[in-house]
Formats: sequence, structure tokens, C-alpha cells
Amino acid sequence: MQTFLKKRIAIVIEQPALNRVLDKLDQLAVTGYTVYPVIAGRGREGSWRADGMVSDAGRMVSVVCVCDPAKVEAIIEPIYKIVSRQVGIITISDCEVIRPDHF
Amino acid sequence: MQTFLKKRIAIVIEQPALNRVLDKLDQLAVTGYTVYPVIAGRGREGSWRADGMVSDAGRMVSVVCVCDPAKVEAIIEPIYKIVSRQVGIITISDCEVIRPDHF
Amino acid sequence: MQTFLKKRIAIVIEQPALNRVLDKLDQLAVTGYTVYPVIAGRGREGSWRADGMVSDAGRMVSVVCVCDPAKVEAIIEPIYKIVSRQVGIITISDCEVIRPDHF
Amino acid sequence: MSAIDLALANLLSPMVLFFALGLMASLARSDLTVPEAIAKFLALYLMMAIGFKGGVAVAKSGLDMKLVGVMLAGIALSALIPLIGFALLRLSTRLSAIDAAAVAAHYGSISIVTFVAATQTMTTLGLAYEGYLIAVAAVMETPAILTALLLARKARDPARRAEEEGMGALLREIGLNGSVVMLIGSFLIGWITGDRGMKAVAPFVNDLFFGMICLFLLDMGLIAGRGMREGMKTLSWQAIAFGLYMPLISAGLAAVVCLALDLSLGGTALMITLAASASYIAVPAAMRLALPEAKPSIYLTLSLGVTFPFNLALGIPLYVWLAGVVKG
Amino acid sequence: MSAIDLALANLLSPMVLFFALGLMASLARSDLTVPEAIAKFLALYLMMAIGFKGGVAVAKSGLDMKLVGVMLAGIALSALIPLIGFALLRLSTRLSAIDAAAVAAHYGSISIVTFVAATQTMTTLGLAYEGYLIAVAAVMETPAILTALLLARKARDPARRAEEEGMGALLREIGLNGSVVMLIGSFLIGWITGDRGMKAVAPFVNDLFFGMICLFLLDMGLIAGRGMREGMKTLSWQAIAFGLYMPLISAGLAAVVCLALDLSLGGTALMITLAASASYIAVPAAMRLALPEAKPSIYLTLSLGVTFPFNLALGIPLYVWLAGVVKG
Amino acid sequence: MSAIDLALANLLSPMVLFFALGLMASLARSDLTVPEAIAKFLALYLMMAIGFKGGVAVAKSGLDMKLVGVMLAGIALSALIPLIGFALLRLSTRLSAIDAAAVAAHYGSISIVTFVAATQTMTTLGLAYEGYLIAVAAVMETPAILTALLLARKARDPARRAEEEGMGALLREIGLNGSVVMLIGSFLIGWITGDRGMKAVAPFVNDLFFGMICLFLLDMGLIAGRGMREGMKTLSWQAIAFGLYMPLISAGLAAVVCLALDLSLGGTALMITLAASASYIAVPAAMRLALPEAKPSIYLTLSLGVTFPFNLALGIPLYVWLAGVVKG
Ligand SMILES: Nc1ncnc2c1ncn2[C@@H]1O[C@H](COP(=O)(O)O)[C@@H](O)[C@H]1O
Ligand SMILES: Nc1ncnc2c1ncn2[C@@H]1O[C@H](COP(=O)(O)O)[C@@H](O)[C@H]1O
Ligand SMILES: Nc1ncnc2c1ncn2[C@@H]1O[C@H](COP(=O)(O)O)[C@@H](O)[C@H]1O
Ligand code: NA
Ligand code: NA
Ligand code: NA
Repeated sequence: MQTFLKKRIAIVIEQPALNRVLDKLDQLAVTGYTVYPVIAGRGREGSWRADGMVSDAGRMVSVVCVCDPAKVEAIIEPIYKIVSRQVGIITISDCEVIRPDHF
Repeated sequence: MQTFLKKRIAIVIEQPALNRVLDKLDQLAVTGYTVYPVIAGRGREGSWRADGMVSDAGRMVSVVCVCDPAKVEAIIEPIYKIVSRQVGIITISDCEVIRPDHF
Repeated sequence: MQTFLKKRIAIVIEQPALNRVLDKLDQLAVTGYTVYPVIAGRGREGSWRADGMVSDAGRMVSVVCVCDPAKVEAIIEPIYKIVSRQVGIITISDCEVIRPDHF
Repeated sequence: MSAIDLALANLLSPMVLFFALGLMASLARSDLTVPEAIAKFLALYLMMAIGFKGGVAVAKSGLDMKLVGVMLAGIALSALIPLIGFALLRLSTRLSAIDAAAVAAHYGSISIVTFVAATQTMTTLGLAYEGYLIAVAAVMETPAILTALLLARKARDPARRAEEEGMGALLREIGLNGSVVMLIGSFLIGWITGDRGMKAVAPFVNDLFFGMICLFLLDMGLIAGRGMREGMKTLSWQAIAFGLYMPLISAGLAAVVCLALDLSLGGTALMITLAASASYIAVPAAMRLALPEAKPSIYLTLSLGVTFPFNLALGIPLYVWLAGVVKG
Repeated sequence: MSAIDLALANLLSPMVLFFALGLMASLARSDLTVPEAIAKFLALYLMMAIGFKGGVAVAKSGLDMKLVGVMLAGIALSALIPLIGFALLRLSTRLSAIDAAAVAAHYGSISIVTFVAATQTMTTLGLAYEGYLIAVAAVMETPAILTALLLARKARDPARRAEEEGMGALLREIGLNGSVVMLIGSFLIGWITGDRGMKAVAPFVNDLFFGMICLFLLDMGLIAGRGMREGMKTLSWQAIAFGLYMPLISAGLAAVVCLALDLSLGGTALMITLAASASYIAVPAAMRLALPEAKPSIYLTLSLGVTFPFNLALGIPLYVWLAGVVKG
Repeated sequence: MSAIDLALANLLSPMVLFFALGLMASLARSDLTVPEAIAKFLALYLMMAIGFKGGVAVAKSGLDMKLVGVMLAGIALSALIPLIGFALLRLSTRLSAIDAAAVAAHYGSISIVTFVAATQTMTTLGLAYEGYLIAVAAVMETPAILTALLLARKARDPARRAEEEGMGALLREIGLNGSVVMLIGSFLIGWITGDRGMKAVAPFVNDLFFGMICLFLLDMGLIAGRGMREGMKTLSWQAIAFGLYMPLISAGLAAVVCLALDLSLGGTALMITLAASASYIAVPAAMRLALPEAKPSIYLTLSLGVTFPFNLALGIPLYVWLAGVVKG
């Protein structure tokens, strides 16, 4: 079965800024994204845990976007602008898919 | 420390079809899998959010299966048959493990 | 936009042993980590599901740590010592980041 | 109470107002949300409470033989309404046969929350109703699904049909839907334990009931609003119209059927409400398994974003009035 | 009751004891936790219950014109307190202007749980209070945020300022905060439905209220303890001191303002409590959007790990006593 | 009431029926589930309610010196029962020493839900019992774990033993288990606040109690069923038999001990129930830390899939009858 190379952009961003990231991804017309919950973590801003939290401040979520290698630059640039201002990180990795048209 | 190359199959599938995917993986005798929750997403079928949802319809989960590169074909084929009928995607990527026998 | 190669260590470990893993990562002075919830899975120890569970025993969480390739050995060694005693797995994969200093 | 007074009183009930609050919050894109686990808990509670109460009521009144007739009538309505719905959708909209069948299934089946809201109205109006209607509600959940499957079968290309796993497996997956099991199970437990059981759980299933419904309706409003924002893009005005007139057709049909059933006034109103309500818990999940190629955005938006609000705000008082006509 | 007796009675109330339990459990690194979904549910419930009750109270008493004056006073306090806080922080601590502004915003805004705990004390003391104070609490949430933004603006480098998206968008994001919407919405629903509505939801919003607060305070204790463990490293003793004396300054200011308001004794105590309380739900989230470069570890720890426990254990009885002075 | 009537009445109680509902739903592979957050909430609520009640009861009755004796008896039972269990498992099954020790620990420790179900039976039978038995239940949680560790030590290869981190750290991890902390904390708060506190939280901890237990038992049934489906493959019939006769042995032992304690009839029944019950919250988590090489599938299935259903359905009435024999 033939597969096609794509890029997997994984963003960990603090919850209150999530909508900004998703709205930006919508503007950038990515084919899609998936948001994962995160229950705890540590970074330069110190460590945090989700349980018992009422406020969204100080907790993270993770957004994963699979896209064409050609599109990565165009997506990372504006997303990084948002993330760099907030608490969060971005990682990029390779992955293969079966339906290239889908991404 | 020596590591061994394996493949990481990541499936995002709508909740109601999860059991079909897992039952299939069990039939295929994979050494194991892990199911992750997903809280929101967007794809060709439009965007969705888990919170407040009562019905399982229209929400996703993510299944990750680490397996031997030799087994990938045998696993992807039947899983793709299920996923292609439903709302969902499949991605494949490389990863290394320490205990090759485990996967 | 220039990116830098890092390693992504992904650990699936049973909940009761999570603190041991995190404490160890803190000792190892990694720049950070992210803990993801897991809702179900299967492995050598059989299959499990989180829903309805009261006790932490027999359920998993997933810890992801992005670090410098040079550091991987130093991190994997002691973490593997913990994981190998418990129910759990470790996988390592490549990823790229934008701020190398951050990891 | 005139139909108008009824309608007004209904519109100003806490239930409807909390639904409206959720609806507006979500249309205004507020970040107000009910955690998924809580929404599932509220649904679980509702099934338990309403089922248990129904069972206890039956334990009190005993089962008059009318039950059988009402059950059969319910099954018939659930099985036939999709045929009407399917025909109307194919005539009035551009929906594919598969999509039309999936939508039709929702309108044949029932919405337990609409039913609960209606029982609440009965309580405020001081109208008694047959406890076994809970059981009737339960049996009305699935027949509509079967009708829809048969409608879709004909439309499906043979290739697909090959892929389908056996009807049997499918029915097991569908029939054992959690909410249905919880509803029937609680009904039986209420029936078995009767007053004794009710005394023990009354503060939980009775006293809290109304407050929990308000929270649940807040959540329904949030989801409905989201559905409107999302789904309206994909829905033609003909489809939206269907979501408004189909419940009326079902209600009319049920009213006629009720002429033959001699239920109490409250029972008649509830029976009509059941027929007029559209499922959005059991059936959507079933459709994802049985008709995966049908677009969820269409049937979810129609049943939750159009028909549910309509029934809650205007439908229920109308059905009470209709029941009055039937009985008087 | 003397201030001392009051303080003791307060320290031995189940509310405070459950908070202490959570605090100690978390400081001892016990794995006792409240699931996030439950914490959010408890908060949702609290907003619903307290809002609804306030609305019903207003429906009963009717709105006397004093409300306007009290509202304006509340807005003024919320808008001005941050100026004092900002000045004190800049003088006494090494916090950057941005961090100082962010912290100040929390002390201008209000903590609804502190308010709820205070209303509970009123009930135990048999002191009546104006129902519309809920509405006042709601309007006091946001003005402080605006003051803080203006304070931060001046300090911000122009580069950043360019990045900022329009104030308008920001205010929408902030103004539609879920907890505020739930509070105001429930208040209005309570107002509209009045006694009729209350009769239906009383077991839910009244009878359970105290038990739910206890659970919520257990959770607050767990979070506060975590905050202490985490945050104390990052906080200077001057900052911690600020978390202890700032509420007293706000309380004093509010007491003076109350001289002009002629609220009931209970109402005065609540007004003072509102001024003295520091937000940790709405404002922190707003700060992450409006002033992302401000360190959450600082303002979260101060408001939740220092000021909230202080208000709960010692502040509230003190404010009741202060209200006595004002009214007597 | 004869033992038979008791057994029948028990089998038809809502608690047992909801457990059965969950069990059957899960064996039939229905998708009925209780969200994890809700299950944790129900457990938290149970600990809070039962602990608080116990504390209030003690505040009322005062502590008679018998408490000390009962506590010591409880500790002794918890510490000794694992020795018996270990010996029987090693003789009758093929379990490794480590696995046998881990299983034995569960039977020495206690199941708070079994205890709660038993207190409910006391209430239905109108039997009073000593409030401090809650405290006894709490102290019986851990001694069994220590015994099991000593049993396992001897069996462990030295290499492993080197790896082990200090006993001290381990005990801290285990002793601060959330459910134990919540139980003891609520007990103390109930004790301190007494009637005053109870008046405030009664609707929450008393009125809802039974309904919440029913929901919790539904969940237990779902989990137990899953455990049966999963675990039965891995369990020999000898192991399963152990899960049925071990509680009887513990009960007998406790009955003898109770001859020396002069507890009330209800208290005796509860003491026997505690000894006969097997832990599945605190101990499994502890075993994962202390004896990671022991297979969770074995001890979880035995305690939750075999012993808990047995105690709930047949054990409790039997223990009440046994208490009757002891007391006269
Ligand atoms: N490009 C993408 N990157 C990440 N996740 C995606 C992407 N496309 C789709 N998904 C996820 O897969 C689900 C189903 O996709 P679809 O079948 O295209 O509607 C979506 O709801 C997303 O959660
Ligand atoms: N090295 C890392 N590996 C994995 N996750 C990280 C890492 N650094 C930061 N994170 C995650 O990103 C969040 C924000 O990081 P920071 O902005 O450094 O505080 C943290 O709370 C973690 O959840
Ligand atoms: N091949 C695999 N792919 C993905 N996840 C796995 C795999 N094997 C094990 N896991 C996860 O790791 C947990 C522990 O595995 P084990 O120690 O083999 O029982 C399982 O419950 C799964 O959640
Ligand atoms: Na219907
Ligand atoms: Na304030
Ligand atoms: Na025991």
C-alpha cells in the first residue's frame, strides 16, 4: 500500500489562547486539526496540573495538525507568532498518510 | 543503549466506530494499543467539540498502535477499510523502542 | 524558517507510578514534559479501560518529553529502570523545534 | 388554561429559560461549557430518575391491559413515521436517499429529554399520566432505526452492501445502547422495589429532578447553539422547514392513534410528544454504525438545533392542547 | 457576637475545615484530587445557585433605587482598587509593571466563592442582605481588568502593542467569560421566575448548597496548597505581604464607601467582602489573553494561595465586624 | 427476620439491583458507562458522607473507651488475615509468592463500599451501630499492606530488593492515599462540627446518600462485569474459590474476636463485614507501587469481580445473621 509523506505539527498551548490558534488555523485553511487534552506538565513557566482547576488559566491543551510539507512554513509562521507570546511550544515531525488529498 | 526501529500507527476515528477498530486490532493480534481522548477537531466533515456532548456520535478518539515495520501493511489494510467508511484519519510514523520483543 | 532536530520521548506508564517518573524527570533536569490522559489500552498485561474506574491501579497515562538528542541516553536509562518494573512502554522519535534553547 | 396562556407559561418556565441561556451563550461564542463527563452524568441521572419513577408508578397502579395496545401503537408510530419523513425529505430537499433515511430515523424515534420536559409540564398543570409510558418511550427508540435501514438498503450500492457486517451484530450494537439500557433497567428496578425503593431514593430522583433538568437543558442549549452555528451552513431552508413541520405531522398522526387508546389526558399529551420528538442520543450513534456515509452534520443539526428547541418552546404546549382536543 | 467569637466560630465551620483538609492533604502531597470536570461542575453549580437565589430575592423585594448607587459604587471600587494595588506593588516589590498590573487586576475584581462563603456566614448569623448584591458582584468582575490594561499599556513596548489585537475583540473574549454569563443568566432567570421557579429548584439550589460549597472548598484547598508549594518559590515576602494587607485596604475603602450607601448590615458586610476578595477564575483567564507576558505563577499564587485563605479564615469575620462599625 | 428473609430482602434492594443492572449491561457488552470523573466524584462523595456521619455520631455519643479495644482488634484482623490468605493461596493455587502476597493484602484490608452497603442494611433493619466504626474501617486499610510486603520480601530476589526505594517513602505514598485522607478528614470534621455541621450538610450527605450509592453500585457492577470478562481467563477455579471462601474465614475470625468486644448488634455485623470485605481502591494502587511485579489482573478481578459481588448479594445478610449468633 502506497503512503505519502506529510508533516505533523504538534502545538502545546495554554487553554485561554486555544481559540486564537484554532481561528488562525481556520484562516490558514488547513484541511483539519485535532485537539488533545493535557492533564499536567512542566516548562519554563513552572509545572501545572489540570485536576481541580476551575479557571482555564495556567493549563494546557495540545493541537495536532497534519499538513503538506509545502504548507508547513505558511502555517508555522503565524502560529509561532501567537505561541511565542503565550505559554506553549511547537514541534514538527514527519508522518505518512494513505490519502494524500485528505491533507 | 541500543534501540530498534518500529512504526507508530495513529488513528483518529469517531467514537461509535471505536470498538470495531479495537476488535479488528485484537483479531490482527497486535501486541497492544493505546486509546487517547480527543476534545475537539476539524476535518472534511466539519468541526466538532466534545464538551457538553451526550451522544457519542460526531466525536472522535485516537488509537495509537506501535508495531513492527513488517506488520504495518497487514494492519493498515483492514483498519483502513473501517476508517475509510467512517469519519477519521490514519497516519504512520517512525519510532524507536528499547524492547523489540514487546512490539 | 530554520528548525532544529530534537528527540521526542513518549512514555506510557500506569497511573500509580506517574509521580515516580515525573520526580525522576525533575531530578534529570529536563526542560519540561507534558502528561496526556489515556482512556483505554491493551498490552501484555491485558486490556483496560479508564471509564468507571475509581482506583488508579490498572490505568495508564502518557508522558511526553522533548529533549536534545545528546540528552536522550541520560534520560532513558533511569526512566527505563522505573518503567521496566511497572506496566508501561517507552518510544522515541525524531522531531524538529523552532527554539532550540527551549529544549 | 388556554393554549396561549399555556405557551406563555411554558416559555417563562426555568427549563426553557435555561435552555435559552445556553443557546444565547453559545451563539454569542461565550466560553461557557458543561464538561463532557457532567453532560453524560446528567443524562445518566435523567434516565435513572425518569425510569425509576415510571417503574414505581406501574408498581402502584398495576399494569392494566391497555399497556399492550399503547406499546403496539408506539412501535407502529416509531416504525411508520420514518416512511413519511423519508418521502417528504426526498420530495422537498436535495438530500441523498441515505441522508434522508438517516434523518427520518431520528423523527421516528424519540427524545427522552423532550419527554421529561413534557412530564414536567404535566406536573405543573397537575395532569396525571400513565407511568408505563416510560416503557413505551423505551420501545419507541429502535423501530424507527430498522425502518431507516431498510429504506437505505435499497438505495445503497451493492459494493457497500457487501462491506456491511451482519444485521444481527448491528442490532446488538444498537439495541444495547447505554441510555436505553439505563432507562429500561431503572424502570424495572423501580417496578420491583416500588414504594419501598422510592422512599429510599426519593430525595435523589424526585427532589433534585427539576434542578438537574435545568442544568441539562442549559447544556442542550449550548450544544444546540453550536449546532446552529455549525450546521446552518450545510442545511437548505427546505431541510430546516422539515425540522419544523415534521413534528407537527407526527403529532397529528399520534393524536389520531390516541383516539383509539383511551389514555388519560396527560398520557395522551405525552404520547403525542413522544411521536413529535426527534432522537439525538441513541439514533445518531446508531446511524454512525449503520449508515456511516450519512452526514452527521445534517441529522444532528436538524434534530438538536431545530426540532428540539421548537418542541421545547412551542411544541409541548401545543401537544397538551391537542391532547385536550382528542380527549374532550 | 464579638469579633473574636465570630472568628472562632468561622474557623470551626465545615466550610473552613474542608478547605483546611484540602490544604493539608495537598501540602502533605496526598494524591487526593477532585477531577477537573467535577471542579468545573461545582463552579457551574455555585454560579447557578447563587445567581438564581439573588434573582428570586430581587423578584420578592423588588428593585429599590438604591441598586443604582450600589452598582456605581461597586464599579468605582473595582476600577480604582487596582490603581492602589499597582502603586503599592511597584513601590514595595520588584515586580515588572506588567506583572504588577496583572496582580492589581485580581484585587480590583471579585471572588465569587469568597462572596458565597460570606453569604453563608450571614445565614449562620441570621443577617439579611440585599439579593441584588449578586448583580453587583457580577458587574464588579470586569472594570478592574480595564484599569489594569490601561496601566499595562503605558508600560508596554510599542512592538508588543502593535501585536495586540483590537481592544474590542479582547473585551468580547473577556466579557463573555463563562462564569460571568452563568451568574448573570441565572440571576435573570431567578428574577423572571421568582417564587414559582424557586419552588421547583429549591431542593437543588438551596438544600444542596452548603454541602456543595464544602466540596468546592475542599478543592480550593487542594489547589491553594499546590499553589503554595509551587508558587512560594517565585514570590518575595513583599509580594506575599501584599496578598495579606491589600484586602484590608480594599475593605477599608469599601467600608468608607458603604457609609454613603445605606445597605443592610449583612449587605454592607458582603459589599466589603467583595471589595476585599481577589478573583481567580475570570481575571486569570482574561490576563492570559490580555497580558500574556505577565507571569501566571505570580498572580495565581497570590490570589488563590494567599488572599483567598486569608479572607476565608480571618477576613470574612473581620469584614462582618467592620460592617457593624459602619452601620452602628 | 430469618437469615433467608434477610437474604431475599437484600437481593431485592435497589442497591443490589443497580449493581446487577451494571453487571448484566457490561456482560452483555452494552456501551453503558459511568464517566471516570463521575466515578471518582461518587467515591469522593461516599467517603465524605460516611466519614462525616461517623464523626457526628461520635460527637453525639462521645468516645467510650471501648474504641481503643475495637481499634486494636481491627488492626490485628487486618494484619493477620493476610497470613491466612497467603497460606491458603500458596497451598491451593499456582500463584507465585508475590502474587499470593498481593492478593492476601486485599483481603486483610477493607472495602468501604461494602461497609456502606452494610450500614444501609442496618438502617433498613433499624439496627444502631457505633459511629466510630468508620475510624476503625480507616485504620484497617493499611496494616494488611505491611504484612503483605513482609511476606513478599522473603520471596523477592535480592536484585529486585536492591531496586526498591526505602520502606519509608513507600509508606508515605501509601498512607496518604486520597480515599483514606478524605475518609478520616471528613470523620474529624464531622466530629468537630457535630450537630451544628450536620444540620448544614444533612441534605447533601444524608438525603442524597442512598441514591448516590445506587449510582455508585451501578458503576461497580459495570467494572465488576468487565473484570469478569477480562480476568476470568487468567484465574484458575481454585483462585475463584478463594474469593468465595476467604471472606467467610475472615468473617468467622472476626466473629470470634467480636465475642470479646461487646459492640452493639449492628456494630458487630459491621465489624464482621469489614473483616470479610476486600479492598479494591487503596490496596490495588498501593500494590502497583510496592509489588509492581504482582499481576493486577489477578487481585483486581478477585476482589472486585468475585468477592465484592458475593459480599453484596449474600455476604452481608449472612454477617448480620452471624452477628446475631455472636450477640446472643
Ligand atoms: N489535517 C488534519 N490534521 C489533524 N487532524 C485531522 C486532520 N484532518 C482531520 N483530522 C481529524 O480527523 C477527524 C475526522 O476527519 P474528517 O474525516 O476529515 O472529518 C477530524 O475531526 C479531526 O479530529
Ligand atoms: N521539553 C518539553 N517536552 C514536552 N513538553 C514540554 C516541554 N517543555 C514545555 N512543555 C509543555 O509546554 C508547556 C508550556 O511550556 P513553557 O512555555 O516552557 O512553560 C509546559 O507546561 C509543558 O506542558
Ligand atoms: N504495541 C503497543 N502500541 C501502543 N501502545 C501499547 C502497545 N503495547 C502496550 N501499549 C500501552 O502500554 C500499556 C502497558 O503495556 P504492557 O506493559 O505491555 O501491558 C498498555 O496498556 C497500552 O496502553
Ligand atoms: Na418521534
Ligand atoms: Na476585590
Ligand atoms: Na478484609
